[in-house]
Amino acid sequence: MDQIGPVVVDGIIYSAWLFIAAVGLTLIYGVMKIVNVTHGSFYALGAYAGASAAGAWLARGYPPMLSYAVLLLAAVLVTLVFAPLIERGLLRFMYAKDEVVILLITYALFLILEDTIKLIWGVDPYFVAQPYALLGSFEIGGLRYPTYNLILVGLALVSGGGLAWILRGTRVGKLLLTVIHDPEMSRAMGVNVGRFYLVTFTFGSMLAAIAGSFTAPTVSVVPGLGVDVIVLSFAVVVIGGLGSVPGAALGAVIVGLARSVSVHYMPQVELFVIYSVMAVVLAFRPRGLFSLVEPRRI
Amino acid sequence: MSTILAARGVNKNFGAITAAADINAAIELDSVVGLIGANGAGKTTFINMITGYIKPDSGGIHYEGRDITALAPREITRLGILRSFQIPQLYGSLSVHENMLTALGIMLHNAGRGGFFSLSRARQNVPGHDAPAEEVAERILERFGLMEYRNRNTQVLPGGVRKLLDIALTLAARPRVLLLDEPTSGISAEEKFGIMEMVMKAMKAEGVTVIFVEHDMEVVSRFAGRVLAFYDGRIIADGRPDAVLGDPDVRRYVVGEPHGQDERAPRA
Amino acid sequence: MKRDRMLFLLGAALAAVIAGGPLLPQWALFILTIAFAQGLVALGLMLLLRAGLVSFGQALYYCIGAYTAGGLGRAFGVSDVFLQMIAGAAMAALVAFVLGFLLAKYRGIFFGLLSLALSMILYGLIVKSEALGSTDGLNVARSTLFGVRPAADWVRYAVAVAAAFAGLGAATLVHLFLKTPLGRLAPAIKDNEIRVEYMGASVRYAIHVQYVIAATLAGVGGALAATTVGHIDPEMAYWTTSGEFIFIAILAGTGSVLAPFLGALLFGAIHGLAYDLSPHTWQMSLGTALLLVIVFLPEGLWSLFVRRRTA
Amino acid sequence: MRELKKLAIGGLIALAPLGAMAQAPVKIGVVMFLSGPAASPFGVPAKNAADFVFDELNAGKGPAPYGKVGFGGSKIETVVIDEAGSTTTQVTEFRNLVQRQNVDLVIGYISSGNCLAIAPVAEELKKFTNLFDCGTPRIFEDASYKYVFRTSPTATMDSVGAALYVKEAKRGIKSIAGLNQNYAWGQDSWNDFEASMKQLVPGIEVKTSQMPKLFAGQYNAEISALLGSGADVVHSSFWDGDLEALILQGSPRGLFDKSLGVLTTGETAMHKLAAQIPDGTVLGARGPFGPYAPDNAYNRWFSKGYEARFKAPPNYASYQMAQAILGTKAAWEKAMAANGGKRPTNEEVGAALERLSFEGPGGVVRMANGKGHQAIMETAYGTTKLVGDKLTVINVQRYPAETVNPPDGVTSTDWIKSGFKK
Repeated sequence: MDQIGPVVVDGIIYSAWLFIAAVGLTLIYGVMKIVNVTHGSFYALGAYAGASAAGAWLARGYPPMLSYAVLLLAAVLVTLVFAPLIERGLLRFMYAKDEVVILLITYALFLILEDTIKLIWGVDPYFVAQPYALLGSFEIGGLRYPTYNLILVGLALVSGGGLAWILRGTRVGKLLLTVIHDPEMSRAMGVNVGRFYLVTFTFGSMLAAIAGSFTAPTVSVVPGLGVDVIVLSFAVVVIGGLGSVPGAALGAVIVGLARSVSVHYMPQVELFVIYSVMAVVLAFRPRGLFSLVEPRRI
Repeated sequence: MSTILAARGVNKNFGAITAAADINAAIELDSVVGLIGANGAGKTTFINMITGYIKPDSGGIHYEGRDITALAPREITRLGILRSFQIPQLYGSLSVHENMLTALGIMLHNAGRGGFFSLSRARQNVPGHDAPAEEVAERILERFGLMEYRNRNTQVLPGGVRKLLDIALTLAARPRVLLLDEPTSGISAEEKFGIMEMVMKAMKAEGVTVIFVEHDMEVVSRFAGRVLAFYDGRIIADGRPDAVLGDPDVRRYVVGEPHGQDERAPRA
Repeated sequence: MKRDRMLFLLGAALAAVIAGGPLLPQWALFILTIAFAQGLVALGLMLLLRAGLVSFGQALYYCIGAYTAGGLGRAFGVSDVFLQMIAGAAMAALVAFVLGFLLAKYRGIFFGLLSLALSMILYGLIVKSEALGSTDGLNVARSTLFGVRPAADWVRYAVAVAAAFAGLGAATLVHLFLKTPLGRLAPAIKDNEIRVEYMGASVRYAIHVQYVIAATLAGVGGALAATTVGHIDPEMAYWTTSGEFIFIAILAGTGSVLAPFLGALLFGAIHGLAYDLSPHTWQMSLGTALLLVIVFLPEGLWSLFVRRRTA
Repeated sequence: MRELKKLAIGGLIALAPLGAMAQAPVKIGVVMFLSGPAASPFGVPAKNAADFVFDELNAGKGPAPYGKVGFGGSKIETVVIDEAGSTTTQVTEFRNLVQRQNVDLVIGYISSGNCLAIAPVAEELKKFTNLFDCGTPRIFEDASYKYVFRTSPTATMDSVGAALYVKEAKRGIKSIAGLNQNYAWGQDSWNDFEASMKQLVPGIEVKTSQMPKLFAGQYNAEISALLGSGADVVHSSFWDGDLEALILQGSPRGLFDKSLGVLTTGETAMHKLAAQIPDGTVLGARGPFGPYAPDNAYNRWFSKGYEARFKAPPNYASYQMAQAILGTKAAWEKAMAANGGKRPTNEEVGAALERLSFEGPGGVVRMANGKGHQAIMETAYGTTKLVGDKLTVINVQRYPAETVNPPDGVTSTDWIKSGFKK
């Protein structure tokens, strides 16, 4: 039977999910040069907040169609609680330190947040199945897909396009680029670098949280949810080129399609297809696909 | 006098910018050659191509009759062609003395011998020198008047001293040809001559052929035996300093230029 | 002379384990042995750290060492601790030599992430191969020393002593290596690669060599862990395992070849305490401890000792 | 070498006091996942079961013959350890339990990997250890132990039972497909199920075997592949998070309408996802637990008490824990009876549990396999039916222990390949 349709659709849906989950990571790295492990925690936080909030919303019998807004709102709010706390409270004192040391710090934070989540929500799973089925479904290649998946695709396009527009089209974006290029110089020129970092970190983490909250209706939200997202997003972002938004998009599409092809045609390799892609790409493009060329140093 | 280093029909373009257009130059043994030219005229590119950091699009670099165009920087270095940098390339976390010892250690390493730093055991002589690392280090630092900074961390040194150390390090390798990329840039006018004096004296004593990039025409006419004037990737004048500096084109395109930081030249 | 003091310290540590071991309870001997195994990996990471490189995939060689040791036992009935460690080291070195050609080109985060990808591929391969027990892993035959099978009650002690020989022996060799021109190159490379190249040395070669050494140490550590724990599984190649090793290395600092082992001990202690005191929130305790160390001991554990000496 | 020996003897003397048993109460190390994905479906329900049963026993409120206070009159204390972390961590923690905390017995371990790793250590330390939940048959097939027991049946039973049930439930079945997690549990479950189906339905076709990464969470592609394969039966040994994700993503796409779904551990999700699990799905509980538990005094005591205290019905992990505790208690008290009322040694308890047969909330448990160290039980499967907002099971089939477990000394794979020879 012809599988091409499903293969592509599955690939795209997965790519969309990957992109939303990963793009915040590349943004934060691009601006702050932080490999942020707490990204996974924010994904989990978003999932828990989304699941519990939307769950409560629906339980009260409020209009189910608005549950999507609730998902979004929950992700935004939970990030606004935790992200500034982490950035202002701890990270900003650490920027002087080595890239790897900061990575370890975020790893420590990740461990702490794992248990924080457990203390807030307990270990029992949360569900909000309704939003997933609510929008009905469409058919491709004789297979049924819940329309909800298109929301993920839409979110991916919006967040990707939005970022591109902010970075290229707006004054803030241009300022941001100068910060990226040379924080010291920008500081000297009176740019409030600290605020840029705060906003970037919050915004990047928010994207992870949104990815989490919009994944919540399709999964059961359980402890350890965020762990795999970390490495997965790293893979995507590195394939695309750390710090590059279009790179993250390309990386997500490559990984997504690679996975769906392997699932449909050779399930046995699914387990390491992603890391193989990553290794191969790095082997030929040491700094990822959309890497900024290394500056001459003499 | 015999030619030690020669560029033959060298071309190099960076996109639209012509960094080198049919460069032909033969450098004689024991000569002191000054490179002048406006910013981005191709002086640093010339040096980078000789030391293998950049490969020419066409043409070749020849050292003692041997084509070294394809060699990697370290291989060229091992042949005795050393260079200094516009922005000094030092070991930032180490002291002046340790910088020198590290440089000498690399000589031992290249020669496949061990034991520098662990002075108690490093009695054997550094290749090319007739003494162990510690002694050679003292000597070189002495010669460049760097002893007073011996144990200072290189990051906290004044610019002139950093420049000197950057040049002094090359002596560890017993260079036969030394390329100095703007040795006096960012150094006050009164210091300039002192530093150049010191460097040239040392190099003369070592019998080193020197090529240096310089913006200050007084410095050039004072120290260079021969001057190559670059403009837009080409050599527009080549000869004795007074002749070249008298050349109308040079007066127009080179000397007329204000000094200062070279915008298009790459940075460390 | 600093060198002499370090060699003396290493000797003293070995003597301490041999003499003090019998007085320790078995669980302590076990923790000590594991600390030596993890310390060996961290020692290798320290080498790379000195050159400014961080491998997020050192678990690759830890796992290779472990499975080599385990396989040796299953295939040829070899359960001798030293033979297993030698085999583990050899296999790790071989793989590292090949991969080194690729990895020596990389720096910074990219070196780290490529090594991570490689170790995750090995993880996938093992999980896939049911002959190797997949994620359930395999049991490793009980350790023997020079053909002697120690009685159950002192096998821990015997292995601990073997571990001490391996760990401190390796530390001594590394300590001496750091004195060689090649060893001395590491900080220079971290500081300024350009200058190193323009003094005529090959940075890539230097990194390749140190990468192989680091992998070899990890291989020994893995073999040691396999025979000590008595069980091997692909988890040993998972990125979280590499994370623990980096933690230990940072904890220890690059100040001394003895530091990684102390770092591993401290890590074990923190880990154990976290489990005992707060079984429900041990991750939080562990993370908090990690944070405190990074913030208050930026130079690593060893800085404590140095400070005390100078003060 | 002699030097070494001398020191070692010194070591023995130094260690001697540690060997001494702590005085009553009975100190039991209890190990299960308290963090990570396995905490909510297995760890916490098991922990709750332990809390409930131990409290009841300490109060002497256990149903006969478990009425005696604690273990043989001495109260029970517990040391709880999280099973999360590497096997190295687990072995370290086990040694701490035994040699630092000096527990008298250990009951625990959900992950098969940890069970395999712990068994030899328990043997080395001569510590009675009851592996209460893990499924892999390898533990007693690859080796034999003196101090290690498992009072729960192996995973083989689940796959064979599922195959037998499917054959009856779906007459004229032609093809099967699988969706299992890519790690030992998933691989073993699928291999046993596939092999059993091939025995029961000669010439059956395997359409596809999907093996996504553990906790991948996103299964659209796999579900498409399964839908596309059009197999009559879809087998999955997914548990908890993944299982629930599969149900949430699969049901809306009609995965279980097209094919007969077989969820071998579905019971852990049946209460949480009552609305999402479509009717007619084959549901397993890894034994006669939960909805398949017999209506006996022990089950009434346990399930009612548990639900009253934790506001949720016990799942199979809870049953397995309760069963492990009761079995150990039975052995402990039998050993006491044998040695004249003295506090039994680990050896005596072990000897007493070997080939013992006792009854618990799951019915009769017989330590018949693995030289008397591995339990066998009957098992049961049924199909789901939503009644009101409660998910129930109908057409329940029960399979006697001998039908779904290999005879002692025969490995599961050989037994299945032999066509389930008695």
